[in-house]
Amino acid sequence: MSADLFRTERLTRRYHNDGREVPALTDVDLRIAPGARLGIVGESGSGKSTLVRLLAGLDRPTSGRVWFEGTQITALPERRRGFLRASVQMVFQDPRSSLNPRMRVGDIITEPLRSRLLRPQLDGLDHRTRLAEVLAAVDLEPDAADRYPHEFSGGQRQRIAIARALAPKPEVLIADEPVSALDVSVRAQVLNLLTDLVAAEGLSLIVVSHDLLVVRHLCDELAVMRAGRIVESGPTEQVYTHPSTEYTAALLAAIPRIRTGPGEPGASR
Amino acid sequence: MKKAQLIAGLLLVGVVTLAAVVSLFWTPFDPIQVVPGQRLQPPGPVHWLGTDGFGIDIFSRMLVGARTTLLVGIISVGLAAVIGAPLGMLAGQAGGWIDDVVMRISDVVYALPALLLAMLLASVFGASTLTAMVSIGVASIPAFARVARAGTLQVMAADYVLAARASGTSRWGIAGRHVAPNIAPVLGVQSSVGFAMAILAEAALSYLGLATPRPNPTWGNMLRDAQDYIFVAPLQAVWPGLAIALAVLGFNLLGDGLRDYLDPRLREVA
Amino acid sequence: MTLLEVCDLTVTFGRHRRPALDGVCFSLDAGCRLGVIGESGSGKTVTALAVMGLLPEYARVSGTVELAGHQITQLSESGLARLRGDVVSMVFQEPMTALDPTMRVGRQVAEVLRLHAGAESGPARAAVVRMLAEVGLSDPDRVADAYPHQLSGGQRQRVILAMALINAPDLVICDEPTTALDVTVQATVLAKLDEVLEASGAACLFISHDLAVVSQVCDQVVVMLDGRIVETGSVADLFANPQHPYTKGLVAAAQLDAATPGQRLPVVEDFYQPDAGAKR
Amino acid sequence: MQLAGRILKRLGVFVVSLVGASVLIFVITQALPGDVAQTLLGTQATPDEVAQLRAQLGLDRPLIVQYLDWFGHVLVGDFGVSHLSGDSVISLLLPRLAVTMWLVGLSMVGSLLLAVPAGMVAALKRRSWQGVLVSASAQAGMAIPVFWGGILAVMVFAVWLRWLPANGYVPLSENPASWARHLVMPVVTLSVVQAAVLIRYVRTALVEVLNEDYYRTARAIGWRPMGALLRHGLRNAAISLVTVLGLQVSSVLVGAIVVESVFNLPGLGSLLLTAVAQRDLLVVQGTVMFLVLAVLVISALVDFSYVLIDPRQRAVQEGR
Repeated sequence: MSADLFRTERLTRRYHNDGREVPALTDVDLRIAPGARLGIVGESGSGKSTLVRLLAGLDRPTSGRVWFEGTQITALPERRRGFLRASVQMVFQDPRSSLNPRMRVGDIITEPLRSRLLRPQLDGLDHRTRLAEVLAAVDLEPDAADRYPHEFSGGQRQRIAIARALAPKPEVLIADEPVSALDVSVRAQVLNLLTDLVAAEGLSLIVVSHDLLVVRHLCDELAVMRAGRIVESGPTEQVYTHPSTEYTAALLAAIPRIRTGPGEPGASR
Repeated sequence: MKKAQLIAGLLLVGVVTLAAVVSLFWTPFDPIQVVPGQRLQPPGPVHWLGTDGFGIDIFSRMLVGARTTLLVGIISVGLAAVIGAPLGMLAGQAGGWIDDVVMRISDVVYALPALLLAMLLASVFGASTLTAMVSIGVASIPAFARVARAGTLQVMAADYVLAARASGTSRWGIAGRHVAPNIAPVLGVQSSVGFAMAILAEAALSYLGLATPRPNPTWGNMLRDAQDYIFVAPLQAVWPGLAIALAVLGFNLLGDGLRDYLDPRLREVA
Repeated sequence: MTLLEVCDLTVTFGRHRRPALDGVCFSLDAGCRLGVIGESGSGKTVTALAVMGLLPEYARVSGTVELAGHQITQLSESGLARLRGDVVSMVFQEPMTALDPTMRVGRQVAEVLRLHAGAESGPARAAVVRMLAEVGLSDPDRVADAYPHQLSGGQRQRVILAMALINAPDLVICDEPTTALDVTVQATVLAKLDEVLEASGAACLFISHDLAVVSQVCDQVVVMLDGRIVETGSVADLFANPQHPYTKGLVAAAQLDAATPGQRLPVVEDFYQPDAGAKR
Repeated sequence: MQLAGRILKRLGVFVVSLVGASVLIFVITQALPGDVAQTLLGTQATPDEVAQLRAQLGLDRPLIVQYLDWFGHVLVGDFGVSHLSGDSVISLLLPRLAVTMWLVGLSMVGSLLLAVPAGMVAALKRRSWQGVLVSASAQAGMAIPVFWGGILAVMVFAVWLRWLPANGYVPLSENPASWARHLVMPVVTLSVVQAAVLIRYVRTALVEVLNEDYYRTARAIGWRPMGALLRHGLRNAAISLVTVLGLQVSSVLVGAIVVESVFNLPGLGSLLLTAVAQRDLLVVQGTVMFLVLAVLVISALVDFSYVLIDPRQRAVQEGR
């Protein structure tokens, strides 16, 4: 019906907490074009993670609808979501929690390939070949497959998580705070890896982050969220240099920058 | 230190198991036949631990008692694990009303301790090894269900389950690949600790005459008999109690040792 | 005048482990602010705990820590307790968990006064409310009567700041004080920290993985790597002109906004190769 | 408002548990294979006598009617009638209740008085010999069956030292000193064994507190370890301990029944054991129902004390 990759209509999600309703996402209308690199920025509680979980079909909205490549996925039962699962893959914030400590790295990465739901979409992808391919793609040694996650450093674990996401040859990669649990030096490596992969594999990319600079580096489009709503969106550089809302301007102003010149401590404020 | 616990636990459990196995083939004397001329012999070269008020060799009865102890433990813990663990996993993975129903049933059973269940069963059917096993087993179900549920909830909250779902892994795949392997260690620990509790419960029940009846020996009913002679032959009341305590200690130590040994994340830190 | 002098400080946890701190030396003058930069496992937090005398009892410590004339590593537990909260105080990373959830916030702040000055409850309350106002809490009376769970992260961090400052200590140690906060809240808390430190004249040991935050708060910086200090300097010099290859890499990798979006970011390995085999 | 909801929910759990437990008890005694009338009369009874008793007890009615009739009576405090003596269960219960209540109550208090300080030592000194000693003692105590503990106590204090009576009971109103002398051993035995179990929970809860940021904050403002633990640790540890105590109620009760048997105390335990021995099914059924009701009420009350300890349960929660 349209050429959109994702489209949402009045997407709303409320959680129940101790008998009280907590709105996490309210009336979000969003269009994402194929091949887009979209960054979603917001502070804690802005609803950014809720939004991408709804896009990935990992949660069901309270009301509103989501289309993926023209198919409405909101009402679809799990057994008919195979195409979505094969096409949309996620990378999470903390690789310590996103890798099962009791599975070998090889089994973790090939888990998507073993899913009965995905098999029809993957027409006979050979597990071992694909495992070798994706390990190479994220710069890990082939013998990593036989080891357990705790034998790897934080940056390497995030590479394993990225390899898992790549395994079923997805069209879309959704990364939820992919570098905020990592050290500064590792952060740059993982950002470089993501940039390279997105270009090499021709992926669409959706990045959720509290850090505007991370999103600016990875994405060409930007959506700023606050309290469950999108308050501003547009091309990254435009939003970054000429924010149209006060909130975005405040967000930008609050980013700490390295003070290299002389001056009193705190003078930059 | 932790490894020492594991080894000590294995040793104690091994000794009890050995005693039970040996008793199947050999005991120094007949553990049941009353010998009127041999009443209340002190420990010595013939009767290592002496004889009881019926003239029966106490060591022989201790060996056979180990068998009953293990049998009741295995059956009741097995029953509790086979029913409780899947229920707990179901509750944890399904959530919602299924969780509520399972946990309420578990609360109900929890309110009825093994002793009271055993009293009810014993007054209907008469006390036997079977009523003891059933009541201990049923009363232990909630513990397994709770442990399995808590573990399942923890696993289900982890991002790797979300990642698995995002990869199209089915409920069964998540249960089999993610939940089961991750809660297996806690269930192993619970089995060991539950075994210790079962031994204590069996001992209490047979002490009160609510489990295996005379003349078949159990450590609990031996203590009941020994109490009648406490002013004459106090040592009689020491051996079976010591056996119970060491068996319970063994299974508790084994459980604690397992807890640390089975967790790869803890091993990494150590 | 030197307030804090750390000399050849080495700390080891467990017999067979690499030292968490290995021959660390630095000094801090009264009223000055020293930033400690490093990545996870570099020994920043262990340094802070060593200065507080709060290292776990199984830690093996050698070297000296002299704070306002006291030998911290030699002091008894009660001697240390007298200094903590009075001469030296600390602001922690996690405002959500650093306050006792079962006690009203005002009483927790008052406790700091009472532990050291033996203040009466009436004047203590007034001092607490004044301090809460000073750290920028707009409704100090209400906040004093609130439980921690009734406050936001930023409010809690201000309460902790109030606890750290109410006895006018000589040294405030801040361990990643804003890492858990949103950027906009971080900016206001940092500004307030700057202001109250300025007003009280206290020195500050500021520990952070965030180079930008450190550069804004501190005058001097030390860079830590694997339990050692690799470079020391003034904020202006060190960030503009890093000398040690690791520092160069760190400064380059940290400046996301300096890179062109989509282009390759500089990584630490471009400048500095850690020993083979070490986990990075 | 939120608090009211919480209390209502807990009451709901209480009601559901009560109904569930009563069904379970009823099913075991009356619906399982085996005939109540046959059981009560024994194997010598003629089929006629059995049929007559069945009619008299109303056993020929549908099960659901029987259950509702029985549970309805339980709700108004009628726990049934002994078939053998004709006395109502409640009249058999009440005179013996005091003994069991003293035993349970004093042992609960005793075990807490032992376990809390011991648990504090075990937690604070967990890396030195004092803590290891406490933990090892607790481990050993947990392995000792309560009745064997009682027997050993009798051996030492009654047989060997002759300080205390080996068994029996004197009501408090008759002779307070003698009452106390008869209760010392049972109470101490039960307290020690229960404390061994509790120490582990106290230790675990306190070690958790020791790792909390607010404990570190307390140390950083100048509390010494013990002071910080007393001031900020106990209250927080109590939140998780309350749950444990609620669950411990039934285990103390079970322990009390066993201990009564060891020391020949005329409490509910001896009533139950006599009834079981005589196959007086209705007395067993009624007494067990009464005990389950008591356990459920006490656990619910213990649960409510959460609210007193944890301010987060009282006020409206923010965030999350």
